[in-house]
Amino acid sequence: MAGTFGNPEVVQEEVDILIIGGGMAACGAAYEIMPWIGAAKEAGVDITVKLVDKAAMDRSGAVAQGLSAINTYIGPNQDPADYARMVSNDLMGITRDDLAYDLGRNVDDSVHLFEEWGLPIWKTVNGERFDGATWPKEGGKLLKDGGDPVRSGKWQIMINGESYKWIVAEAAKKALGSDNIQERVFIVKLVNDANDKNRVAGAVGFSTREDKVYVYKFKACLLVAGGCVNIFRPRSVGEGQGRAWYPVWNAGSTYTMAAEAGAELTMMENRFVPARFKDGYGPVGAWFLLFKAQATNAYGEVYMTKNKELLNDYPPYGQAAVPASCLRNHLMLKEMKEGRGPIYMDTVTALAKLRETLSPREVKHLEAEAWEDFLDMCIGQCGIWVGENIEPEKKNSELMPTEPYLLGSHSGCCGIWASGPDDVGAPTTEEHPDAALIPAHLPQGWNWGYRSMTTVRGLFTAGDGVGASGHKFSSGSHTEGRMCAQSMVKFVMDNKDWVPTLDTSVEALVEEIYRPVRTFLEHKDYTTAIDVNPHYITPRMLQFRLQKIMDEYVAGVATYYTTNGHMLAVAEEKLGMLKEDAMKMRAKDLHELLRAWENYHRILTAEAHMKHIQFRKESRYPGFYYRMDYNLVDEENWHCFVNSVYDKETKTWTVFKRAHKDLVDKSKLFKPAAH
Amino acid sequence: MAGTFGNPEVVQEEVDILIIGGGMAACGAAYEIMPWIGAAKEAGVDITVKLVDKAAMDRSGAVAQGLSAINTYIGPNQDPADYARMVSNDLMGITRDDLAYDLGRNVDDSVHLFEEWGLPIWKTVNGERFDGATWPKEGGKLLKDGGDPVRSGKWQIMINGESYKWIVAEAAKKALGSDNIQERVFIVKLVNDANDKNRVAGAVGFSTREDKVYVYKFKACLLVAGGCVNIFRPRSVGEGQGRAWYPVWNAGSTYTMAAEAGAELTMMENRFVPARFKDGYGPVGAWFLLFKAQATNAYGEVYMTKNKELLNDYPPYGQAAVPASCLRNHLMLKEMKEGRGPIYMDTVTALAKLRETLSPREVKHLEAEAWEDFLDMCIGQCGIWVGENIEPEKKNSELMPTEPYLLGSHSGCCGIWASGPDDVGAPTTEEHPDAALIPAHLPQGWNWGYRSMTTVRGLFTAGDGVGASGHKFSSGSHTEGRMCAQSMVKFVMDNKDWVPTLDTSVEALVEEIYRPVRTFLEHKDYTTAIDVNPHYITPRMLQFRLQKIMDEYVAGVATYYTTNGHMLAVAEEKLGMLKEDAMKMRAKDLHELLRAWENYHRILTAEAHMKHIQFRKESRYPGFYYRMDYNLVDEENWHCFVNSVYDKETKTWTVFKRAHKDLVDKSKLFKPAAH
Amino acid sequence: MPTFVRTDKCDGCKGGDRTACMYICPHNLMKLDVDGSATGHAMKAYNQEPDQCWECYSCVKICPSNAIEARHYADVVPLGGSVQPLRGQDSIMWSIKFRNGVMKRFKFPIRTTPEGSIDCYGGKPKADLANLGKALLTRDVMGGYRAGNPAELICK
Amino acid sequence: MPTFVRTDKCDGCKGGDRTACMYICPHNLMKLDVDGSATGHAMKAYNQEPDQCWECYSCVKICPSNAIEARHYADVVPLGGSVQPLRGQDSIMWSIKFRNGVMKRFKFPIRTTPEGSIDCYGGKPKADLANLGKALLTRDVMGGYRAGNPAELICK
Ligand SMILES: Cc1cc2c(cc1C)N(S(=O)(=O)O)[C@@H]1C(=O)NC(=O)N=C1N2C[C@H](O)[C@H](O)[C@H](O)COP(=O)(O)OP(=O)(O)OC[C@H]1O[C@@H](n2cnc3c(N)ncnc32)[C@H](O)[C@@H]1O
Ligand SMILES: Cc1cc2c(cc1C)N(S(=O)(=O)O)[C@@H]1C(=O)NC(=O)N=C1N2C[C@H](O)[C@H](O)[C@H](O)COP(=O)(O)OP(=O)(O)OC[C@H]1O[C@@H](n2cnc3c(N)ncnc32)[C@H](O)[C@@H]1O
Ligand SMILES: Nc1ncnc2c1ncn2[C@@H]1O[C@H](COP(=O)(O)O)[C@@H](O)[C@H]1O
Ligand SMILES: Nc1ncnc2c1ncn2[C@@H]1O[C@H](COP(=O)(O)O)[C@@H](O)[C@H]1O
Ligand SMILES: Nc1ncnc2c1ncn2[C@@H]1O[C@H](COP(=O)(O)O)[C@@H](O)[C@H]1O
Ligand code: SF4
Ligand code: SF4
Ligand code: SF4
Ligand code: SF4
Ligand code: NA
Repeated sequence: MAGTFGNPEVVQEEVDILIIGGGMAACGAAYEIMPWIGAAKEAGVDITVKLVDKAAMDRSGAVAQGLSAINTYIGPNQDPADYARMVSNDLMGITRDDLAYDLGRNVDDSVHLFEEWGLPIWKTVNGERFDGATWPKEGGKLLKDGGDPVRSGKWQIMINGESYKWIVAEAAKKALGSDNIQERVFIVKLVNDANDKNRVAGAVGFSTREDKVYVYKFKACLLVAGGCVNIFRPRSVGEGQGRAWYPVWNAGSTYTMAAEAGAELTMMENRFVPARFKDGYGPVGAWFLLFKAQATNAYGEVYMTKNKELLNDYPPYGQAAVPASCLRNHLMLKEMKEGRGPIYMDTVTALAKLRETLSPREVKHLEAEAWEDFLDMCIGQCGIWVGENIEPEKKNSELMPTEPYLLGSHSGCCGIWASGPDDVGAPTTEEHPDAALIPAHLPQGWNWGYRSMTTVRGLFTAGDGVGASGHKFSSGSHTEGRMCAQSMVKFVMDNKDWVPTLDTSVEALVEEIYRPVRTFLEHKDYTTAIDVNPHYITPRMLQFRLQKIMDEYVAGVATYYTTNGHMLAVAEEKLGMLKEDAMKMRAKDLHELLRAWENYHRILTAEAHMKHIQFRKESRYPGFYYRMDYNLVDEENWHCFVNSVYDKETKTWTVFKRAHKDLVDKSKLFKPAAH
Repeated sequence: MAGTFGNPEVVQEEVDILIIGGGMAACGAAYEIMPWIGAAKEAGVDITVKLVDKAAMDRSGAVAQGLSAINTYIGPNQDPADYARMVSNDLMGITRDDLAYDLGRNVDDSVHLFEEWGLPIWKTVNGERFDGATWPKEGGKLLKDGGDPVRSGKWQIMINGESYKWIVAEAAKKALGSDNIQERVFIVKLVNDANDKNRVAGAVGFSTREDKVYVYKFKACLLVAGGCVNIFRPRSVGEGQGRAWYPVWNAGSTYTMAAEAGAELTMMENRFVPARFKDGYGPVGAWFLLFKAQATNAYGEVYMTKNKELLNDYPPYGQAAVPASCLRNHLMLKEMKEGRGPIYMDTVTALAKLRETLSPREVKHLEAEAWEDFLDMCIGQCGIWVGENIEPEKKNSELMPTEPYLLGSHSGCCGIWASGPDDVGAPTTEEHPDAALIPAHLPQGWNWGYRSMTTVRGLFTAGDGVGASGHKFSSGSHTEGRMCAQSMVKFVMDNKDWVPTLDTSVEALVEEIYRPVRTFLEHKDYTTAIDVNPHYITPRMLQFRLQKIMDEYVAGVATYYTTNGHMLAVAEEKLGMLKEDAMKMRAKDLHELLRAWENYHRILTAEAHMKHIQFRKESRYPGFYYRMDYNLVDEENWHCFVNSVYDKETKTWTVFKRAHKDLVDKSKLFKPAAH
Repeated sequence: MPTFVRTDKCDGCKGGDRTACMYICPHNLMKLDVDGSATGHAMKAYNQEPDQCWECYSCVKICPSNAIEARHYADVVPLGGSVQPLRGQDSIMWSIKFRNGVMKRFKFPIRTTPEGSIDCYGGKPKADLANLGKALLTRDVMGGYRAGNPAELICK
Repeated sequence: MPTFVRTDKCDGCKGGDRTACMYICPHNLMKLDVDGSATGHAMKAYNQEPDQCWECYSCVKICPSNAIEARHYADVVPLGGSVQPLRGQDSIMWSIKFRNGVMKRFKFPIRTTPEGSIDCYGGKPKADLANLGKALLTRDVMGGYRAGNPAELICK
């Protein structure tokens, strides 16, 4: 029976493997793990597993709304090395080829499963395109049987993806069984092992529906709680602030919990600032790649052409056939800053042109396709269209770079430093001038035994959790989760007699998690209005404060993404006080307790972002952010990873360099630099 | 007895003169009018007067919190012409010398009254400064007797102004008598005369405390409801959004009601973007002028020195001894845009230097003076200081240009086109190439019979209401109110047999004013949560929408104050829809009815601002806003007033030029332009 | 574009102990007002934090009474439009109304197999511990492995 | 920095029909919760719209029970400081506490005459209609008129 609001019931559970999150990566892990657990059982090792999701798996995570494309599908005609090159190129050269390559050779398998499970994937049959329910009647084939997907870009294939997550979750839930799934529990923190501080032994969270605290002990844990949204002030600040591009509910839990457990983070300076349809955050990929639309300034000038000389400032990256996402923003921002906005997606011209070249049947579908792109994954954008009377064939829509997002699976690469495959030539030692500054307890090289394990023993990650890769998207995240499933089973079998011991008492953990509740109950009657009280701060105001600091000092939209060392120093001081004040958050109910801890996770993730930007004395991602005191891409000094570890006792960061190395040849990407 | 929420009582009242507002100008009018009404009575003309304020006069308007300086005091050693020149210079040459000059010769009289009434004014006695309660013991004198005020700048004198408004209101209330004062009534609109559409006959409003609608009929009306705050997104968007620089409760009522009544507006493109202490909006005047502090970029460079070459871009204005406020911002913004922020007020150096030069007694007071500057008028800034552990002698504070404000009495000059004095050489005809585009019913020249009357018969204004002047501040606004008092008595005597007839039925007026209430009552049960309902919009969301439009398209902080014709066209379309949607505002109680109508006033004022910026094809106020498509001060084509009238039937604006003319010689302001 | 619940349509999921909308919302926004103390509408649901609504429509699509709609976020979008789905077993129908009254309707497939029909491991190989960590379970049967040209790997 | 009302200090202005804080707030924010339905604290006042508070302290200064304080706006300012006045007849006392515990106190004059003592027209001339519109009533007795050098006027 559940406790009371002031006095929660404490549920303690011991499993071998805990999966935190129920998104694409978690579903991949859940699907893949059961047969291996079965095999282990046959070999005499009983392995228990539990999946904990803050929401309901059917619609949790980034894919809740659906998607209109699978962005990572290699197909039989491209090489994993091509994929690794693309990832590297889009992320300005600093990615882990081992991770990308490994993903590239495995990802299609998940896509084939999705299709088997019922995900409708568009096909081209006899040169004409058909939606995912129609091609069977036209003689199309499954992907695994050589069917021809509708490519929007080199890597992306179109789907009817409204129920994407529902389908993927069905497989995961069926595989795991409902007894092994706990929804509506928010995990607040990992607990290190009492006997090995570089190892995880447990995790603690609370139910958002009942007065219960959950304390899990385990041997291995998959931390796949998504990326981080809403640490920067969004452009809409009233009711519309819930409309973020990436899922508003992913709050940096992955990065914060990993950091507090001692895991090494990587590339936390990276961010993604997607150019999106203004206000609704509608995706642009299909418009650019499938509908071949162009983006222009207010005067109809195509900024990618007009400003292409700017690319020469960033050799060799500017010379890539497809300039990196940040550089595309860079060229757009020039127009905005110099007062030639608004920026428009020229939907009118694009659709008119397509009408000329498509078959009559295809033309019939064209309008629906344009709408479906949004209805499948960003319904809010249709809300803008209907409210502003925008029919895309008649009126162009504005584009806008958004506030920054932190993620590792989409077009960004912040995250956790994870062990990679050992068969692709990755370095196994650290050799560079600053190698001595890497804390000694951390591994050397890029693989240390268990694929996808972090630098903390027993802690694994995937999807948005894995840093220094990116461009995995939904399919790749699923695949990474599957790879983790196997590693974790292996790890558990290798450690079958090991017993986890929490380094903190259960009482102390419960006390900590329910602190916002106790603060509220203790002080609420001090003032007549519960939202204004000198003894506490509401999670909502705390979030606004975080967003304001990040926006104004850490290169948010307020400054056109610019910052400098002085601004970062101010941010550091303000974030420090905010972290202190976070201890005074109140929770007037379980829902607010959820918001409180989400925001705590946001703060620490934001701090990591700030510390990394402070450390990297260059502007690696022009268009995503600019350090105006080092406004260049400095290949000589900064062609390297920036990694960090957090000390939860002293609450401080140690930031350091790791050497970068190419495992596939990148020169193929670049044309020679213009004069 | 009051009605019910759905069915308000209607109170109808006829007076000769209605004063709308209870701020500095209204208090000046209230004080000045009674003796003249007394004289009229002796001459056989009974004149009744009523003052209506949305708040309580003791603390209503911009001076509610107090002030630490009176910014307009001429004194015996300066000439009204010097004052008119300063006003012109700070507003980039386009002001009405007749209005400024007239104010300059009269304003000190109000200041002398304030001192008589009990306002403590600092004095210098034997070279040492004393606060307003101490100098009598030191042998100081009243200003009127030749006392020597403490000048912070050429025009500003220091006061202990916590109770400034309380004192000025006491005099006004005593003069008028409480029967002639109605507090907590918000006036929504003026009503034109049925027989003369260019004349006002009434006004209508509602009580914010009882279910009552007030319908006033009158012969003359003084519309002095202050400036306009919160049409642009403020930099803080949570709880802190109430912290605006100018009073958050002045909502453009003056401009909107005048425009809807048909009055000609002037210079609505002008705005004030004060540089202020960041986040708290603390005033900078005393710091710059009294404490002689300097503002620097993050690297300690004084931007006024470093960037002074930029002033050469704006001849002759850039060559003034004291560059205009907007140009000071312009030099600051360069540093911010190029990534050398934060900007700091170097309080540490300033206070240290002062310690060296002041007498020991003065040093003792120095710290208190610094704090009093804020405590008297901007307590919120002290809130920042205590929260961030800032002691100004130990730590510098950030400065920041704010979101734009619309006002006519402070360092801005938007407002209503008002009749000036006829003895200072003002033009009486219109002679310029575009004179034919001025709507024919409007007067020629700058004076048309009654001082301070607008172009609508019977409608007078003062303070923030009067456009094309500025730098009147508290004292000048009071003085302008006093001038109006006399003009209105004159007007009423000249029209003593005229009977006002409203052009709209009382029923229709009541229906309109209570529309948000009826909308709420009709639809509130359609959904389970009263704030989200497809049948209405909350005033709060409407305000956010307005602020977003203005911020993003009409040169708010989001774009570093830049716009262009394309962005303005988008704004025009969006504001048009917003105006339509304003008809669907809901009011769930009288408090929200207040917010509803305030926001309606904001929208129309914002629209006027946008239309004027659209019309003026230059960037007259670099640092306040930039039209990037006409990024210059174009003396040849735009050294003129931009005026407009609104047609409440068609809901459209007619914008046109009026010629500018110097009545005092401005060349004295400028040094010769550097090459 | 937060969601709203129509009082005339919501039946509180017939008093079940968890409602469909509460079950599904990824951001924990939908709440049943059991006693009416929060909204005045007992045993009906409401969005408890509209300004955190992602407009993902999960609740809209799942409500058995079609009681949930969205009013596009009022601080951004002009009033009067609506975008309303009806999600079936294999397809979804969208009714789209513009502010100016223009209407559009679209229907899209959402799934090619019956809901609940996924057979996770049917026809798949049994896991063999000898392969643990070497290959994804289904790569052979699903044909998803792309071996890659070894020559592309610099250090191998 | 919205204001808050301390439950232990507010006495609802002793049940008078208008409270001091409601009377004074220029933005209509302070409200008496007569029956406790809004706050749970009957016959005590509260700030009904904290995010519209200008922090003008009008209510703080007027409250006869010193029941109103301000908590600097939490979305901007770190917690822990306070700025609290005590306004008397002729002066105001400020107690200032920093987040780090530093304390300061200041006292400033606010008025040189007793409250309510203003004699508007005592010693002032009677208005003479012949001068109507020509000069402010008190300019001679208060000495505030600055005639100006006629040579400065270009057209005169
Ligand atoms: C939001 C979004 C995402 C995408 C796109 C558009 C939009 C609008 N686009 S397009 O832009 O290109 O249009 C893509 C597209 O079309 N195609 C594609 O393949 N991928 C796209 N993505 C990216 C993928 O969705 C993304 O890469 C993967 O989903 C990442 O997977 P993963 O790393 O597993 O994260 P998740 O969000 O799916 O799941 C997170 C889970 O964690 C839970 N959770 C979070 N915190 C928790 C806590 N503290 N305790 C317990 N549970 C806790 C969540 O509930 C969830 O289950
Ligand atoms: C807010 C503010 C203002 C100033 C300053 C700092 C700050 C932080 N500074 S520093 O920056 O330089 O520091 C100044 C300073 O130190 N010295 C100075 O002399 N003046 C300063 N001002 C300027 C003066 O205050 C200003 O010029 C005058 O007050 C203008 O007088 P007036 O035009 O009367 O406006 P008002 O705000 O006082 O009064 C408006 C009245 O209208 C009422 N009202 C509004 N709408 C109404 C409606 N619809 N119906 C009924 N009543 C309705 C209001 O309640 C009020 O009574
Ligand atoms: N202009 C573009 N050029 C090349 N790739 C793009 C472009 N826009 C989007 N993409 C890619 O298309 C996919 C979906 O894009 P988006 O909708 O922007 O998330 C991602 O893989 C993007 O990197
Ligand atoms: N590939 C790299 N990986 C990591 N750090 C690097 C790399 N290249 C240069 N650095 C760092 O850049 C700085 C200058 O290095 P160098 O120019 O090689 O002397 C040193 O701090 C190096 O550690
Ligand atoms: N740097 C400055 N130089 C000249 N005048 C100033 C300066 N700063 C403020 N002022 C004037 O001082 C008065 C009060 O300033 P503020 O506090 O900015 O409103 C106004 O008259 C301003 O125009
Ligand atoms: S799912 Fe629909 S019917 Fe059920 S409680 Fe929610 S709104 Fe009501
Ligand atoms: S639309 Fe999505 S985020 Fe909004 S209430 Fe419904 S399920 Fe929750
Ligand atoms: S003025 Fe003070 S005592 Fe009176 S109601 Fe307000 S808070 Fe309470
Ligand atoms: S501080 Fe001023 S604005 Fe805020 S509640 Fe008090 S009187 Fe009203
Ligand atoms: Na896309």
